[in-house]
Amino acid sequence: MAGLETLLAEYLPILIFLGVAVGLASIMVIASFIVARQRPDPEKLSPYECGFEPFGDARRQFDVRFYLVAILFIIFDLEVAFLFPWAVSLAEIGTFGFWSMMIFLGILTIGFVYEWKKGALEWE
Amino acid sequence: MADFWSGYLLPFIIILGKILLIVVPMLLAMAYLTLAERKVMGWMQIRRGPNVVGPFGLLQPLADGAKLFFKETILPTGSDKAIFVIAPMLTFILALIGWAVIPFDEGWVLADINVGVLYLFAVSSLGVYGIVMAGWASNSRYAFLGAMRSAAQMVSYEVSIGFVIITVLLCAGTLNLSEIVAAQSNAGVASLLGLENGGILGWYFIPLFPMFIIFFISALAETNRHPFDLPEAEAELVAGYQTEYSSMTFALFFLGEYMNMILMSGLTVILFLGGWHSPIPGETFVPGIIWFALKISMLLFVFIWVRATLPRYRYDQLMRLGWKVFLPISLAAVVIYSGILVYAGWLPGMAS
Amino acid sequence: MIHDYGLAGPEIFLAIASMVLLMVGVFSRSASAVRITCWLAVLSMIVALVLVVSSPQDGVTFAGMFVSDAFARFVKVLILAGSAVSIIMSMSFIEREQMNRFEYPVLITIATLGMMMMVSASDLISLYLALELQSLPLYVLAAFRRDSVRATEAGLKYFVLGALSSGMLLYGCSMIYGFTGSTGFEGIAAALQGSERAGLGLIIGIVFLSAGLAFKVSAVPFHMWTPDVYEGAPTPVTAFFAAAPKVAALALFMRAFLEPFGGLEADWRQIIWFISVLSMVLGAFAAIGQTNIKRLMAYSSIGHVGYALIGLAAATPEGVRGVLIYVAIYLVMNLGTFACILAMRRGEHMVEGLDDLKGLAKTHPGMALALAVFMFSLAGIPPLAGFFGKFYVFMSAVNAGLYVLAVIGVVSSVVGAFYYLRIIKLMYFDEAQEPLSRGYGRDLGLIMGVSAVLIVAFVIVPSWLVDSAGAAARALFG
Amino acid sequence: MTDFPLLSILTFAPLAGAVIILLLIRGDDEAVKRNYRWAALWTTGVTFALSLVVWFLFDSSTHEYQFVEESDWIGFGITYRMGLDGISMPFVMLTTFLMPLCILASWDAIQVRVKEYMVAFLLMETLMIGVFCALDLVLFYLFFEGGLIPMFLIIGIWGGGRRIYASFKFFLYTLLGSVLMLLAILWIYFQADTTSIPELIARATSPDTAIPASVQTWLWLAFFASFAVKMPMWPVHTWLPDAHVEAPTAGSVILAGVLLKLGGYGFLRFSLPMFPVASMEFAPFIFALSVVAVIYTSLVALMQQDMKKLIAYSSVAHMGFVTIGLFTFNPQGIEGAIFVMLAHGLISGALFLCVGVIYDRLHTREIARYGGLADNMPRYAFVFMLMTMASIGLPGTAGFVGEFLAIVGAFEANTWVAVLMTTGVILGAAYALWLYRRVIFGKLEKEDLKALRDLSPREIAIFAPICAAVIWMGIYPSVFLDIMEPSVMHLLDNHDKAIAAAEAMSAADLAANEPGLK
Amino acid sequence: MEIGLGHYLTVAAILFTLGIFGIFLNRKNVIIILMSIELMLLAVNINLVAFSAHLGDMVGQIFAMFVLTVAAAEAAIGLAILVVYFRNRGSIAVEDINMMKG
Repeated sequence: MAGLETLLAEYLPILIFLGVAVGLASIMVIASFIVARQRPDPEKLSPYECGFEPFGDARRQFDVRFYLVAILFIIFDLEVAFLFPWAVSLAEIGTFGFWSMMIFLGILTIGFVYEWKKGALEWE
Repeated sequence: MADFWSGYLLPFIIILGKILLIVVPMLLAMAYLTLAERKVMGWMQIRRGPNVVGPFGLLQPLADGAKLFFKETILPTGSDKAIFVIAPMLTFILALIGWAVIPFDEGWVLADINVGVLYLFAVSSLGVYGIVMAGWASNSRYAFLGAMRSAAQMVSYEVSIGFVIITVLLCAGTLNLSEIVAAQSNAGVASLLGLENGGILGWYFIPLFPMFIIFFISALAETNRHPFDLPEAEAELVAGYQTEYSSMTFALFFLGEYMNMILMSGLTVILFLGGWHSPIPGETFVPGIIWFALKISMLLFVFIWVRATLPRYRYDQLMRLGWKVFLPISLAAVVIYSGILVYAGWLPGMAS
Repeated sequence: MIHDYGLAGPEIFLAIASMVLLMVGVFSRSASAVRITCWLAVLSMIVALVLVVSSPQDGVTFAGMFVSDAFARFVKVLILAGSAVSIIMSMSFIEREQMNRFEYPVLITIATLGMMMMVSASDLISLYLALELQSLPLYVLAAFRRDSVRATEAGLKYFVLGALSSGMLLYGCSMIYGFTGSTGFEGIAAALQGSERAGLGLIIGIVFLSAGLAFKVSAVPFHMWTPDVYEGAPTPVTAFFAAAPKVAALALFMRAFLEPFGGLEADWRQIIWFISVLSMVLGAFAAIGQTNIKRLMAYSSIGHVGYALIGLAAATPEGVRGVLIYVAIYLVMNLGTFACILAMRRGEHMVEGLDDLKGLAKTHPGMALALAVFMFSLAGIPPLAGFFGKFYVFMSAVNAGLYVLAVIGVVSSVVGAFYYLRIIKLMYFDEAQEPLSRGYGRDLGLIMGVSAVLIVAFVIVPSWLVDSAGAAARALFG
Repeated sequence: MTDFPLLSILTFAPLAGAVIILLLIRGDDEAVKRNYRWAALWTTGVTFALSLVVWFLFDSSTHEYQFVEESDWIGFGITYRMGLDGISMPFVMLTTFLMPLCILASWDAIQVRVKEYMVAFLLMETLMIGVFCALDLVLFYLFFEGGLIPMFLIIGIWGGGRRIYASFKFFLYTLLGSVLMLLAILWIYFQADTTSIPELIARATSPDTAIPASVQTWLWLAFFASFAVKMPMWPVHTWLPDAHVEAPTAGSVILAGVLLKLGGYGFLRFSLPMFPVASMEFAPFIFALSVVAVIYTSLVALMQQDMKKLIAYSSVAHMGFVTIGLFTFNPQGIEGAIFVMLAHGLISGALFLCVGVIYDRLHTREIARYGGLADNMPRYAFVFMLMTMASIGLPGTAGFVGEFLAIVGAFEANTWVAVLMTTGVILGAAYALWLYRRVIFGKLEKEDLKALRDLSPREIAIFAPICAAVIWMGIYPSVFLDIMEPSVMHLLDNHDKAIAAAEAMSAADLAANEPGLK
Repeated sequence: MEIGLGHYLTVAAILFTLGIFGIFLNRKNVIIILMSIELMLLAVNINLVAFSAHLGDMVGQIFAMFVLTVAAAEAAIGLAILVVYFRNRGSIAVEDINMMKG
């Protein structure tokens, strides 16, 4: 597993950076929380409702199109994930690789056209 | 003991030092970006902008920061407290750690990993979590809807960004950001002219101009900036997912947003504008980092300029632009560019 | 590297056809778009069938991931025929029951494509991808009736358990890959060359692989989804589930065990033996108390999978031949039975209670006769075709020395006969309180009739099926 | 041996009739129903005529299979093979003889779903003839099991009050028995690579090809499971009274007349010649079961209130004679057993028809409801008497010959068995005469009985041939015995050879296993 | 401490077991089941990648890529079905999925 070890070593700075960032963010929040005066009261803590009394849980059903967008994003993002290695190694895989990916993209495009025609991309 | 010192502690301290070298200037830059924004917009709208605190208002950012710092942190009733606090921290952290792989000059990079592009792509995708978590945890209608919208918007443009990056990768043939920048010394027009150090002629924004435009516009949308700042549209959704935030938690969102702006600008510079390379062919006198900073500043200026001039998009227009315009165009571009590169034999590393 | 993609011609054709269908459906503005896509789907399956039959060419392509041999072709013919008939059967139903969306035939076509890939998969990767290509449309089909709680619940259950089984299968695949160093069936077989017993890691892999596959074929103890999904899903979808996917999954099961692990049968035979016995027994006993005919058919299918697995437990060419004959006959019986179930209507509504069949012999003599033929055949009574299915698997079991398995099999088939007889009893011995509505489409009538004739007439010329199944089976043992 | 597929035509003629009825005649009114009946009657009549042709062409001087047909079927050594010998020939005749009578007997009794009824009966006939003609194990099994389907429907649709229970019991009992036989058949197939019955029988006689004795035991038991249920032997006989009682009259006739014989035929065709060693070993076991059957079921028959049930139990008792006769391994016993089967086929069939006659008129089978029928139904009383006497085994009737031969055979094999059998005969006389007395004699007191009409011409047409046959068989049995003689002798011959071979084999085993003795 | 193949396999096995237990012991929410399934697939991917590195063979990593892709498609479909179900039933609690029994 030596290969894996050195590979991970490259990411060490990122890990430390992450630690620094987390520390920084926490310090900022906690310090402010300690330093600033905290005087909560129920009115202050109630959710903002343009002056109305808040009623019920705000996490209700939402438009299914948000969900559709999320799904579409997953699909296309994955496609992009496939494209990354393809793009950098296209020189080695040549026309065969090119056409393989074109078929893949073609299938995806058909799916995309389907979505488009079904109105999944329409808002309002 | 010596082993421990030279094997573990010393490298650790060195890395820590490097990180501070990045973080501190970055926070400063960010702070003055807010000031710059207000100033520039003031000039554009023929007013003065902040000019009271310190000379020319130079201390204004500090005053703003201090104000936010000493404000009360409000945790709304019915909210999911832990997530409510974690959300802005996440946004801030993600905006910060993206810098770990950005090359400021040749060799000036904290972690020169070979999949830098992928790393940045992943980090910017994660940004959605912060927003969704904030909207969810607030337990407020405005925050929730704002978060949904903003998340949808971000992911929509994320896809086009992905495709645009692919076209750059096709030209560069690597996922390492330093190598992408290095490749731009003699790519594109420069390589046609046979220049070894082609300056501006070697940058990718010339051959990939449409992609460059799409990338920049998508970057605006990705960072929820004008004219795509729908999620925060005051008239419609109060302040979007930030509605319930105050004090430092709000500040972290704020910091994150501006940091993201800088990060996206940096990425644009790296991918399209030749990173640390000088625009003048053959020029090597000015240090790369200066060029890099200049280019970023220029892009940030455009960010602000756009904010000052353009009207806001409607949400449906925004989504349509992302899915029905940018996505098909960038997808087609991937096909066309890769086809040209393959059949013309211009791929990097291709024996031609 | 030689790429002889012609070997995958039928699959490629079907893939293109499914995409064309999708486009036709989504761009079509005419009111009969659904009917048109349905018929186009049937047509493309027939073309694919012709392609399968007309290119009897053996070989491996896609870097060893795809194999075309007599076994694959035999099963593909069954799958394509089963899917095409399923679509024809469902057309009038989906128009009547608010399922009139052109995605229906498209999803079936894609699932069929997945099944064909499954049959030809000769690598763990292609196995997994094909399996998912088949499963994902099936999940959607189960929940195709969006406004029905039961259908969506069926879809949800099917999905959750199906995904679980995929996970287990994958875990098995990863272990097998790790301990043999290859994902290709040939590579695995080569790695295991000469070893009599498998190591622990490999055993774990095989166990998980078999668990995942057992899920897909709905064998006990991984059968829990079957009754609920069969009951909840719209009836034509259930008909489809019961036909082609089962055939494909069983074929995959056989190839995945016999090709790479042919030499280790001592290790996995126990597993199959166990699964088979449990399926037969549970299928026989659990069906007795059912009141819903779709649910009953689910338990029936569990039992039948148990019988089919006997042939796999034998791990001989005779065993595989037995399974192939079994699934071929089972396919016809099932399609016929579901054609009858689809014809059960009272007024405007579908009914699916067993009691609704009461007195059917008086009101619908033709349908009752056909259903009686299917039931006797499912029970395995000679001279109907169902008997021959059992005959050949039991033959292989006896030949392989699996006497206990064979005895348990025949005894549970007697128990199973009881509930098939119950249906005949309801139709013929009982009086109808409220008869079913008369009349069903000519398509359903035709399917019932043709299936019944096939089942009855099989005894006259069984050898063509037996011979081709035998040839197909030998392909697995190369 | 000709190329003309006479047996196939004979076998599938009723099926053709059934298909014609199913497809060509439609409708439900009276005229159409009459058409169904006539079509069925014609079909069975033609079949009977065909069987007569077969009988005349049959060469009774040889034990060889005749009219043999062979053609490819499933492959792998399983072929479509038909043929007749002296043992199966009489059974085919019995079947074709009884069928037209059954159709006639159902003429008025069946008013609902006439079409299905006739189709079921014709299907049944095909399957029964097929069983007797099949010379291939798989083919045999096919016909053997296939018979379950029409019989299940006949009992279930047109049966009496508890028909559903009876039909299920009948079906599942018999199925359970036969599936074990199926496994045995498969085992044989793999050992011998053929399922040809003549071939297998021939192999049993040679030590090289015979099935080892230890395996024979298992195979014999598997076949026994099937035949014993079908026969039925005590204690697995319980389905029979239910099935008989609930079946429509003609169904009972077929059950008692032909289906029960399948078990005996199976023993004769498979158990004895193919597993001779096991058969020898199990003979005492069979004797024990049969003796219990004879005595116990006779006693049970004495207790019955229901006429059909009484006759049903008597059938079980008679089948006890058959099994004893079969396992005596001497010509008298075996020929007697066959003769009992044939005679019982006619007699019990006729008795069920007798019950049917009065059941059709009064719709009850309770013995106590009747009495004194001799007064207003003299012709009926005569027929009933003849059949009762034949059932008891009165000399001059068919019943006597078979039972006598069987007892003689049993004496040769085991005196005690024969003695106990004789007890059974006495008990049989008791219940049969008692039944007759209570139904026919006595005073005609009940009002509704007085209104009963005597036999109609149709009913006379049914009974006349049976009466004639019963008397013919009783007076001149050699016609039938001659037919079966060569085949039975051949069977016994083979049996002796096989036993000798087995002894040689076990001796060789012994020698091989104990080399130290040398 | 050297981290070897066995450790990776152990981690994967633990995750996989957690996933299975998550599915069967969870009585609250279907979403948790979906997450458990993802956890199982994650375990598989760890296995595949660890084996791939151990064997020096790229196939395992390619397999992992495919698994990722299919997992996404699976999740998409699963969530879609869940959404449809929620609209009909108004609940995604596990104990409410009980229309059919037997």
